[in-house]
Amino acid sequence: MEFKELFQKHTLACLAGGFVIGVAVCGIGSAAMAFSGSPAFCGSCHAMKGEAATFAMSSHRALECTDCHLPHDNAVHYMFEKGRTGMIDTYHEVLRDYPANIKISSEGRQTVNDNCLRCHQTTMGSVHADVGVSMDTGGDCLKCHSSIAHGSNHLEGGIKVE
Amino acid sequence: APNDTSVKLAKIPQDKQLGKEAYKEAYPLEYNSFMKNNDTSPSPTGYGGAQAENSHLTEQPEMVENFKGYKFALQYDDDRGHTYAGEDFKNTKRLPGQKGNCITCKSSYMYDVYYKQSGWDYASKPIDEVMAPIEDDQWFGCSTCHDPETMELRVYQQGFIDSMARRGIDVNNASHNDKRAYVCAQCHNEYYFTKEDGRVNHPFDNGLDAESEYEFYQSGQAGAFKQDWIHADSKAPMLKAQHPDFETWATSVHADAGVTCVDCHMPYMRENGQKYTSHWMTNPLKTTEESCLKCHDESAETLKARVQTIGDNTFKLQRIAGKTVAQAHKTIKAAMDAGATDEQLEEPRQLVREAQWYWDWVAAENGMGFHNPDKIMRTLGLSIDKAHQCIEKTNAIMKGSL
Amino acid sequence: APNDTSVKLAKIPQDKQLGKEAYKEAYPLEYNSFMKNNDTSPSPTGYGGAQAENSHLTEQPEMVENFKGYKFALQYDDDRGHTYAGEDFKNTKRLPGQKGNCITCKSSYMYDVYYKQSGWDYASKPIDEVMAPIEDDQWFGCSTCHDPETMELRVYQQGFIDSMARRGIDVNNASHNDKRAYVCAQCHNEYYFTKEDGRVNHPFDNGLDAESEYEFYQSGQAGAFKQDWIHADSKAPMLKAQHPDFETWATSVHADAGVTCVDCHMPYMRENGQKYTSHWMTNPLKTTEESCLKCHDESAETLKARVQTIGDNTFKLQRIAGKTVAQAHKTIKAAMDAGATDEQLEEPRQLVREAQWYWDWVAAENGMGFHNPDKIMRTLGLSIDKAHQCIEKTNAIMKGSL
Ligand code: HEC
Ligand code: HEC
Ligand code: HEC
Ligand code: HEC
Ligand code: HEC
Ligand code: HEC
Ligand code: HEC
Ligand code: HEC
Ligand code: HEC
Ligand code: HEC
Ligand code: HEC
Ligand code: HEC
Ligand code: HEC
Ligand code: HEC
Ligand SMILES: [Ca+2]
Ligand SMILES: [Ca+2]
Repeated sequence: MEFKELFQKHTLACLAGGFVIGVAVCGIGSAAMAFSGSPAFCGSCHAMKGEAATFAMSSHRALECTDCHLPHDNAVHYMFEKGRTGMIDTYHEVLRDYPANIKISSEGRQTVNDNCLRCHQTTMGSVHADVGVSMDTGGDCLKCHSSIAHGSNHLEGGIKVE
Repeated sequence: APNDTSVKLAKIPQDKQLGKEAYKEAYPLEYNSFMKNNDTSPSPTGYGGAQAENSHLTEQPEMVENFKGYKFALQYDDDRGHTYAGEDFKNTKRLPGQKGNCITCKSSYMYDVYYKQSGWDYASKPIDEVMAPIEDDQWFGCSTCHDPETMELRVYQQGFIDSMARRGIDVNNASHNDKRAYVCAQCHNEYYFTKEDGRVNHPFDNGLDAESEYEFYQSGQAGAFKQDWIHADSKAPMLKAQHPDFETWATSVHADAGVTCVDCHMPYMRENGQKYTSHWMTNPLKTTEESCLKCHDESAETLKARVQTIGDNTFKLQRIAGKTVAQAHKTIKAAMDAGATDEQLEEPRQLVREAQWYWDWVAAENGMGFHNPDKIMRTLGLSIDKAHQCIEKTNAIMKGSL
Repeated sequence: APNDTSVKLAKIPQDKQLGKEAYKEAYPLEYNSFMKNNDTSPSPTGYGGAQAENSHLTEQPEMVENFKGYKFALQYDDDRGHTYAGEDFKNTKRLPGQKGNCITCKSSYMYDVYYKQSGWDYASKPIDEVMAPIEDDQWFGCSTCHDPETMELRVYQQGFIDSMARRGIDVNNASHNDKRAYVCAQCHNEYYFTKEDGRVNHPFDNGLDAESEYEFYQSGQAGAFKQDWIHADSKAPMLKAQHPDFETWATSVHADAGVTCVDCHMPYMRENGQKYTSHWMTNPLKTTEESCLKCHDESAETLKARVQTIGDNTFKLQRIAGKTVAQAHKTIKAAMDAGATDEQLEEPRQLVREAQWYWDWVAAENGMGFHNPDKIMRTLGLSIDKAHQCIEKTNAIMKGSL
């Protein structure tokens, strides 16, 4: 577990480094940029396998993960969040200290919700949906559609004894 | 924008705001779906439904005994769609002799005309006088739930507003989601008319379950109001429970998850890629796909079967409770016939009052258990126990006195 | 990198397969979590729990009356972790005089040694003889659920296999998901010992609820078995219900959705990124994050509060039912003391038998209603009604004969 020790000793430095590398890698080219938001890339982590698998069976499977999980209000915000969340994900993946059950955070939920509305504004045009003002309206998409991307059956299949 | 097809707020002429007709052109999807409330198809579970003359009294004959001496023994039907609210009201055999307070939950006329003029005054005037000016189209129109100027939801039934305020809740500053429950809750709840000025009030102060509401009536919190009637057989002072749909839902799993009446009974529907709110407030199993399946992954069949099971379990106990209560009234009557005194029968009469309250709380509720299974079943268990206690107590008295 | 969703199969020496020790090194995550079954912390809801001497008889004294004349009045504790199965069994005051069939659900010794040798023969031998050779580590080891050669789940309790076969279900050809319930269900169910050869059998033929199982015993489907004991006070022929956890779960919302015992009681955990199945089969509210939140969006607090509410509602009716049953036994006894004949008391005794069966079905079940709220509450409602009917019938007889 040298990685773990390294991380624990130099957490800050590693994070800053990770951030820079993240942004740099992402900046290398639009191909890399696109790949690093794709189901194939995100799903390459153990922690993401379940979500990638369920997503692949959803009505939205043609989308990129980042279409929902990163803010799309402007490019700077997008890049910043991409670096920031990518850093956190990498940190926990390396430490392997993430919980058995990863649950989306309330900020994460808000981001996703904004993205629903980004694509489906027209659909919601005639009903009460003050998104952005508060999630406490018809605009709380996840109240009714939380299983749209990853199903709601989280049964994961067994652990194999080989 | 040219492609913007979103609904535009329409100006409804003031003199037409209480009706429905004037909204037809501006809001066709909502209007047309509201008119589906005229549908009278049976309930998918067999509980509830919307047929005329769907009589509780025929379905559960024990009710005739339990309401003996009260108007509910004359006619007591299952509720129908909102478009029938005026018609069914005017035709019910329970109407003669009632006061104006009865129209409180049948249209917004009481508010936009009477209440705005002179508060609760209408409440204690004779019903004939109060309902005379209301035109057919003015019973249960769009203004019943919407502010006609803004089309925002509105909660204006002052009895409900006051009763919620006593619980520390300002319904008009509630979240939008909560309003999607309160707009229904202002009518779909247990109420009584105060003896003092006939206004509508709700026994919510101690909590939203049958026991807390019973305590409200027992403790004098209802002021001079003590009973709805004296039972013809047992001479017990009885309470009538009315549709505690709000109270039942309020502590349910669905309420916990922020799921309101509107989410199930008025699901979003689609037309031309746009959503609108269905205004056919009916049994949601008639629209399972839209009402349930967005949140639930189970199949429509599985969900329906579950609602049916809960309903069957509830109805099984409801019948046992209702029949035992009926027997309790008859047992007290037999004791009276055999010479038991009012003093001796004091406790049995309290017991049958309480037992019937619990039974009626469920029988009058409209979800047949589904809105909150374990709460409803607990209430029925208490009813069965109290009704039998009444019978045993009465028999013990008789044994002594024979 | 280690594959975080697989484990390497280890060869366990044949003579060590029944114990746990030999598995320790090969499967440390599973072994260590299994050892957490030694934990004795209290239940988050106050129902259940795992403390030694957590006596049902002290918590609900009406049980002493209801089990009068039977071993359950001597000692009847709440269940503890699987690691205590041998110890608690050997120490229970209910043990003296029992037969070998008792060990059927306490380890796989009965199967791997006795059953493989000579079928159900062990069932009717004296318990002391049958349990003598079982070493401490051999009570409830890994082989209780796993085939030690392959570590696959196994269902081998022949009584359960046969009883399910009569329902048309071949448990060993079931889906993997179903096996995740059957592996528990083979023990956590209602059973009786046949009079014919003492084997374990289950009253599942007519259905998986209390009424159907009662009908099984009433109709002669249990062969020569008619009762577990004669009640000391009422002299009624009584049945003891045992932990119908499987039957309760089997028709629940969770079962409908394919959620098995294992999903809640043995959730997936992670250690250093390695995923494993928790082997601490305890109250899932001790692991709400992993047990519930993987499927539910509500907060842990909301979910716990809901389980608590269901438990409180259930316990309220369970106590009423239990106490009324106790009173029924005493009422019959009073009638006997006053000279009532066996013929007169035939019907009351049938009523108390049935009432107690319904009550016990719930009292012996381990989810305090949560596993299936409305089914459990219906059963309690029936119990309350039948127990009172018994009292009323008996009093009516006495009134006639006094
Ligand atoms: C169409 C929108 C959408 C797309 C595309 C999408 N997700 Fe999600 N994701 C969601 C929503 C909605 C939730 C919240 C689910 C809930 O509340 O149960 C979520 C939750 C998650 C979570 C947290 C798990 C949880 O249950 O809270 C992870 C991890 C995740 N997504 C990863 C991914 C990955 C990896 C991809 C691509 C393979 C992806 N998502 C694609 C909408 C999306
Ligand atoms: C390096 C491995 C790795 C990669 C690549 C990865 N993730 Fe994750 N992700 C994780 C881990 C580990 C966590 C859990 C973090 C924690 O413990 O909070 C996580 C958590 C999440 C969450 C829940 C976070 C929250 O708190 O709301 C979302 C959503 C998510 N990932 C989406 C994505 C998306 C989208 C991508 C691709 C752009 C992605 N992940 C790529 C490892 C990864
Ligand atoms: C980047 C654009 C985009 C985002 C972000 C997005 N969607 Fe969609 N959504 C689509 C497209 C395109 C379709 C049509 C897919 C099809 O029919 O194959 C669709 C279809 C749907 C449908 C109808 C199909 C079905 O499965 O019922 C629903 C409902 C829906 N989206 C809800 C959501 C919600 C809720 C979110 C946020 C969690 C979301 N969408 C995020 C583009 C998006
Ligand atoms: C109260 C429940 C509820 C909420 C909140 C909700 N929806 Fe829906 N949604 C529904 C229902 C019900 C339907 C199905 C309507 C139908 O099929 O007629 C639906 C359908 C859709 C569709 C499918 C349209 C199609 O063409 O198939 C999209 C897209 C959608 N919703 C997006 C959203 C978005 C975006 C939000 C949040 C801004 C949202 N929904 C909030 C209940 C809800
Ligand atoms: C606090 C609101 C409220 C008040 C006050 C009220 N009702 Fe109702 N009424 C309802 C609701 C809600 C329903 C539909 C639910 C139901 O029937 O359980 C209903 C249904 C009815 C029905 C149709 C079903 C049936 O019972 O046969 C009639 C008739 C009726 N009411 C008459 C009256 C009369 C007469 C009065 C005055 C004594 C009255 N209502 C006072 C709320 C109210
Ligand atoms: C019993 C209550 C009730 C009645 C009566 C009622 N509405 Fe509504 N209406 C609602 C609710 C609830 C909503 C959803 C509002 C929200 O979520 O903000 C709604 C929403 C609407 C909307 C907004 C667009 C949409 O579809 O969500 C319009 C327009 C509307 N109603 C028109 C009407 C018209 C026209 C009538 C009479 C024919 C009417 N309503 C009668 C309760 C009612
Ligand atoms: C002004 C009082 C009032 C309000 C507000 C109100 N209701 Fe009603 N509701 C009634 C009355 C009265 C009836 C019975 C009408 C009859 O039987 O003629 C009724 C009947 C019903 C029925 C039975 C329909 C059937 O098919 O059997 C349902 C369902 C219902 N209401 C749901 C709702 C919902 C949901 C809301 C809120 C969106 C709501 N109600 C708001 C008074 C009201
Ligand atoms: C989770 C969904 C859900 C919610 C939330 C809900 N209901 Fe219902 N309701 C149902 C179902 C399903 C039925 C039909 C039960 C049956 O058929 O056995 C029903 C039945 C009814 C009926 C009787 C309809 C008939 O056929 O006579 C009324 C009235 C009613 N509900 C009012 C309300 C009110 C008022 C609220 C909020 C305070 C509410 N409901 C909340 C699902 C819901
Ligand atoms: C807006 C979301 C939403 C809608 C709409 C909804 N439900 Fe639910 N339902 C839930 C949630 C959340 C729970 C609590 C359990 C959970 O977290 O999954 C639940 C629980 C249930 C349960 C188990 C609880 C019990 O009392 O047995 C049943 C059955 C159920 N719903 C049926 C229905 C039916 C039938 C409808 C339509 C008439 C419906 N639901 C509409 C979200 C919803
Ligand atoms: C959906 C989750 C869930 C499922 C599925 C489930 N249980 Fe439970 N079980 C619980 C909860 C929660 C409790 C604790 C209830 C309480 O504390 O009031 C519990 C309690 C128990 C207890 C008592 C624990 C104690 O503290 O004494 C036993 C034994 C039990 N369950 C066995 C089973 C069996 C066997 C099955 C399958 C046939 C099963 N459970 C299925 C959630 C579940
Ligand atoms: C071989 C029979 C047998 C099998 C198989 C079995 N159990 Fe048990 N279970 C028992 C016995 C016996 C006890 C009580 C032990 C004691 O009290 O000493 C018990 C106790 C429990 C408890 C109470 C623990 C506590 O903390 O109070 C739970 C929960 C439980 N079992 C769940 C399960 C689950 C889940 C499964 C399947 C994965 C299962 N059991 C399989 C026999 C069995
Ligand atoms: C069909 C399986 C089965 C059989 C046969 C069985 N048990 Fe159990 N036993 C269990 C299960 C499951 C539990 C844990 C659940 C509970 O206690 O409700 C348990 C728990 C116990 C406990 C601990 C809790 C308590 O009741 O005090 C004792 C002691 C016990 N059994 C003794 C016995 C004796 C003695 C016999 C024979 C008369 C016997 N068992 C037969 C399955 C069985
Ligand atoms: C009461 C039943 C029971 C007992 C006793 C039990 N297990 Fe398990 N075990 C299970 C179940 C259920 C699974 C999940 C299997 C599946 O879904 O395929 C499992 C899975 C496993 C796995 C597969 C990897 C994993 O974590 O899912 C291993 C290895 C394992 N158990 C080892 C052991 C060991 C070692 C012991 C004894 C210390 C033991 N088990 C005792 C029920 C049990
Ligand atoms: C593998 C998925 C899964 C797991 C694990 C799970 N549930 Fe559920 N739960 C469901 C589903 C599915 C429903 C049915 C309603 C729905 O469709 O959302 C439900 C319904 C419920 C309900 C409403 C039904 C009722 O009886 O009142 C409660 C409360 C609940 N679950 C609590 C829990 C608790 C507490 C746990 C953990 C001990 C748990 N659940 C574990 C999937 C799950
Ligand atoms: Ca109706
Ligand atoms: Ca226990």
